[in-house]
Amino acid sequence: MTPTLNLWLIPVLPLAGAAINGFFGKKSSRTAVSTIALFFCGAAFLWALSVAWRFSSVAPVHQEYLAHWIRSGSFSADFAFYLDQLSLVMLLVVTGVGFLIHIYSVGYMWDDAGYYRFFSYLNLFMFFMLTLVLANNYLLMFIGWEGVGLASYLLIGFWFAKDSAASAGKKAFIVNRIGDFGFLIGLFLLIQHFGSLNFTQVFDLVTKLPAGPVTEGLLTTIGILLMVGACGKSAQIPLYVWLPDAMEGPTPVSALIHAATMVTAGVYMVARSHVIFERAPGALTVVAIIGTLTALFAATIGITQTDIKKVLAYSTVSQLGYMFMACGVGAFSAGIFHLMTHAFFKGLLFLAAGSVIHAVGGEQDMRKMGGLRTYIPWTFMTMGVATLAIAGIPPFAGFWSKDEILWKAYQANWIYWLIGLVTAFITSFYMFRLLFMTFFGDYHGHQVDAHGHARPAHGHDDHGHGEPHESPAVMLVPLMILAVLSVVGGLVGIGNGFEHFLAPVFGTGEATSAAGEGASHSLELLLMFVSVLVAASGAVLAWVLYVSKPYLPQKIAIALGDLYSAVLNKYYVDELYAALFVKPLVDGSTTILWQGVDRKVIDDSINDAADGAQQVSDNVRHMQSGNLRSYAGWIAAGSAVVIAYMIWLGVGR
Amino acid sequence: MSVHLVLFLAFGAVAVAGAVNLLAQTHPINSALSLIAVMAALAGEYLLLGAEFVAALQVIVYAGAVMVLFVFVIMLLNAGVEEQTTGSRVAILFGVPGAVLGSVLVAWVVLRHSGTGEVPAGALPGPPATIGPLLFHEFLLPFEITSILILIAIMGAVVLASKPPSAPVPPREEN
Amino acid sequence: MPIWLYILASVIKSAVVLVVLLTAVAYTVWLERKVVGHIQNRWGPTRVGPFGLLQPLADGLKLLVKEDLTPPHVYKPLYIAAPLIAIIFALTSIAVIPFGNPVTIYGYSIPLQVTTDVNTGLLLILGVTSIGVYGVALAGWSSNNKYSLLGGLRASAQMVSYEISLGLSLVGVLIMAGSFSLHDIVDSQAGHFASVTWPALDPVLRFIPRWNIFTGQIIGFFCYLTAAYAETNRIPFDLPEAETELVAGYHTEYSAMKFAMFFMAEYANMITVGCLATLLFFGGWHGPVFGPTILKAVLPVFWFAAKVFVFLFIYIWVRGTLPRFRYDQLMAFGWKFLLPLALVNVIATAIAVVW
Amino acid sequence: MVPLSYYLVLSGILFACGVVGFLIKRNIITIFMSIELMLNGVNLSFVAFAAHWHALAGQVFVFFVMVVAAAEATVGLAIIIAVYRTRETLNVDQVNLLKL
Repeated sequence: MTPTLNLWLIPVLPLAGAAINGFFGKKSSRTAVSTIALFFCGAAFLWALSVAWRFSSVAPVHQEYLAHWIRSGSFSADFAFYLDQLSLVMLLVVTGVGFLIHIYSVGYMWDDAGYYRFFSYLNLFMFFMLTLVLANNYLLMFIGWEGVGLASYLLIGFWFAKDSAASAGKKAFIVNRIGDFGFLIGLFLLIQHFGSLNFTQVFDLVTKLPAGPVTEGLLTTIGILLMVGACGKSAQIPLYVWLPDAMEGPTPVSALIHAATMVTAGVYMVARSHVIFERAPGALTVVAIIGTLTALFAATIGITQTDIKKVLAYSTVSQLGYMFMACGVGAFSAGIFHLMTHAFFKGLLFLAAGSVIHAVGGEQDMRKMGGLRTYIPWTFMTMGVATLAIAGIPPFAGFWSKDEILWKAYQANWIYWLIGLVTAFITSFYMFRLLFMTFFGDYHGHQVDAHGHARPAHGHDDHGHGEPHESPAVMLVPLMILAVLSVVGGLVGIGNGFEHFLAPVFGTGEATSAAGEGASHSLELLLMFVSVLVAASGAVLAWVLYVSKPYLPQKIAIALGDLYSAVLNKYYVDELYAALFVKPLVDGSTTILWQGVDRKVIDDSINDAADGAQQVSDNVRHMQSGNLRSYAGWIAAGSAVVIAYMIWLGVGR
Repeated sequence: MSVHLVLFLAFGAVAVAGAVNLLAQTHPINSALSLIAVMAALAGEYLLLGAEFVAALQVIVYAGAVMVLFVFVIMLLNAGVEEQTTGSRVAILFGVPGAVLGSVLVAWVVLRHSGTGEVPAGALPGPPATIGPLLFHEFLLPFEITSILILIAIMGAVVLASKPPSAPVPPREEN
Repeated sequence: MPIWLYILASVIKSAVVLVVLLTAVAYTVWLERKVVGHIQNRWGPTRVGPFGLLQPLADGLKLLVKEDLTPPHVYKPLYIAAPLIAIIFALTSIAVIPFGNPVTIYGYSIPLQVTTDVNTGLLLILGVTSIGVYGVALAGWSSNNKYSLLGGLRASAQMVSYEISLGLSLVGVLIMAGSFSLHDIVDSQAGHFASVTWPALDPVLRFIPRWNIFTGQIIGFFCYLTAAYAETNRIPFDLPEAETELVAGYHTEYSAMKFAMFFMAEYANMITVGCLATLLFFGGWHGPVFGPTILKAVLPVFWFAAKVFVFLFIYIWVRGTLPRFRYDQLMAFGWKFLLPLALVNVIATAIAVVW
Repeated sequence: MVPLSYYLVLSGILFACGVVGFLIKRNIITIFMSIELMLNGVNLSFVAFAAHWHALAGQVFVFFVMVVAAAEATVGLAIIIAVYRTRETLNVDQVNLLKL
């Protein structure tokens, strides 16, 4: 590591911003708050850029040691940073998108009471996320992991006055705990078997492990446990339930944390520990299956949702499923690639949705929108770009990454490919549905909706209703930048450029497939064509249903009946969990822990102890009679006892 | 049965008798006098042990000064026969048996080693000439500290005892 | 010397000393009456015998045969014990006082004092005198009479107060002698001055003995004398028995032989004080010794007696001259003047000796 | 020759007498005297040990004990006088206000 890159600056800068805003923001003006937040976040971004610039001149893996942290026996975990192509990509994505969303938030949150709080939390999130990305050992990574969980909890529950927001925050936290539990056990296993959590050391040891069922079993266990953690953080089946509710948070939060960065931490983690997974085919398979199922499952739910942010949330879940599928089939670089592009266009989508909500005054129900493209053209255009990107229409970013994944999936197993294809179709369908319902047709802003799906306004009532209005420039500029990125972001993938860039990290994981590539190049082109076709057909179907014949969806819904309602209610998963886990837990803790243990055992024992003490002292009090001779008597008796004891001890001998 | 032992027993008998009499008497003045007897007997014991200086001090300081102070206070307060109040059952029920038991135990332990240490008469002649250097060199600091203690005691006595105009209690601890 | 001989000698010595002491006491009383009488321009006792020399016998007889009445309100045991205590301790203190160098009879050296020379004789005397307080105090208390009580209180307070000055005034002498033994103290005063610097002065100097009074203990002597007067409840410090204030102080209720005991105790104490003063400050039995052996043997005792007589005379002289202090004056004098003076003396002597 | 233990036993007896006196006496002055008695018992053992171990320091300790006893007697008696002035009694059983 010849030239030091001062990586530590990158996480610390946002932390400083968070501290300043958190401690002094309450008094200072909004301008000051936003200046500070933007300055530190932007500084981090610029530093990340400079790091990226100088990175080529550095050894492929750059480690930076900051300070001792834990040194117990042979085990050691330090505050040290680890930079390679993978973390560099994450670094740029996080800081870049984060910075843009910071800018956006300035406009979006301007009227909010907890302005300084919001930015302090946001910077805090940046700090933890960057720590997570840059950590050179699992423990430090776990710190970041938990930290982003904390930040996301704080931000989901940002409007904690609202029950739904508070409970959503709690839900996210608890569900993540389940995942973190698995993650922790995985880490313990690592410590037990490798005596270290340092990436390089662990991976060296893993590669050195002798092949065989024992090694495979161990690594599979570890991998699956890590996978559980990833599922929690990246909202995969069965732990995805918190993400849709997380939409209770402000929209920039949804964009930054629950679309672009945090939820991808799981993917990053899996990719980071690819060495382990590559030696554990079982774990990989699990990852692939979970990813695939999640993608399809969430996509189907996304069809029926009418809340604009929910739709985006489910699409996020399904896109994350794509990434996991990629990792599952060993195409880590493809997964990361999609992660990057997805960060662009999904962030853009959320921001645009936020702009829409902002425009229509806090309304989130798409059925009360429509025809907005004339009111808010810029939002419409950027959102259109994003939609095309996610739908996988070339040459937009989504196309390249998704196609890459599908191609790899096909090489691994054609079932993955098929499901991925179906998911792609559904994706493009519901995305265009969203687009059409929102921007086409005519505006239903003030009419009462038929289904009575009234959703509470999100703390933006002070905007007042009336004619939808375009968002301020400070919100639009990030939209445009992201739109540009969504357009060109995928081009780095042409000719496996991105894959080669990441090659030092993932090694020759794809070499085999690269070998077979030349042979089946025509096949790849064919699949590419099919997927584009599918995406287009999805778009067309959406057009038919929601623009040309708007009465059809009702009919279909009625025709489908139970299935439709099941999908509409997200397959009753929440209710299922409530019945399976939540209710028993609540009842058990109420009856056994609260009434039983706490009341009967703890409280009673303490009260009895107190009463006993009082009674005892009531009696003992009379010993203090104030009579000199009584005291002397006690002293004499006590001294006699002491003397007897000492003699018994044998002092006399 | 050497002369030394005889004298020891004689003085010891006087001392114990005085001590018991101190407890038996109900009038403080008699108790005081019996205590003086005890002190005189102890002075005799000290002489037997060869500690002449200590014996003389015992007579001068204790018998001649401290006890005079006691008698003075008894006379001043005109203390009469003590009334037999039963203020403390504890002292009688636990204290006295405890004290007796403790002393008996100690005596038992000590007597089990009887005959180990023989103390000859005048074993350690403690003339002032030998005490002096010890007192003013080895134990100079404690000596000075006790002087300060005495000074404080004087002031304390004066402050405590001289509120209303009455017979002054002469601070009385030099010697 | 065999033990029986030792005991015999002790018995004889005690008898002699006792007789002499009591006689001296009796005639000190006579002397006092005579001298005070002459000071007050009277004759004093003249009737009984020539110059009333038999007066003490008459007094003793009278006190012996008088009815010994015990008031009903007294606390009897102590009322009886008090005079005994007084007289016993008064006589005891004489025991350690040497009257001269040991004389050798049939090769046996016999010290001229009741006990052998204990090397803490002075301490013993101090202790005994301090015990002597009880006689007065208990007498005052036990006679259950407010005058007596006041007398007893005064006596105890006064005596304990002046005891301090007394002890401190002796320290100077002790420093110079370097011993508690009265013998050593006396021996340390043997000889006479001799100037090395000015031989011319020697004829004068050699007539000045090396008594402590001349070797710088003049202040100590003054302190000792004053404190001793207070210790013996003599004028000007006879507060405990101030006839004019409290009828007769602690011995108001006493009569006959008990009273006589107090009386004798007082005078015995006077004699003891005189002896001590002689021993400590005036060279004891040292003096010009000459003539045949027998004279050589007797003269020291004579010198000793003479010096003691001088002190007794001074006692009486003072009594005839000075008025009585007030009680507060007594205390103030004792604590604020005499004690500091004695301390200064001690320090000065110590510095001088170390020099 | 007298065994050291005899002296110790004697001092122990005196001390015990002091303790018992403290316990059974009502007159505060007498109680105070019992304390002095205890001190004397301790002094005796000091001197005996000094003679036994041929260490004069024991006698010096006795000296200090005496000094402390004198000081304590002074202050204590002054306190007794003050108490008597206020409470008009010397009976410790009636001087028991210092309690809950």
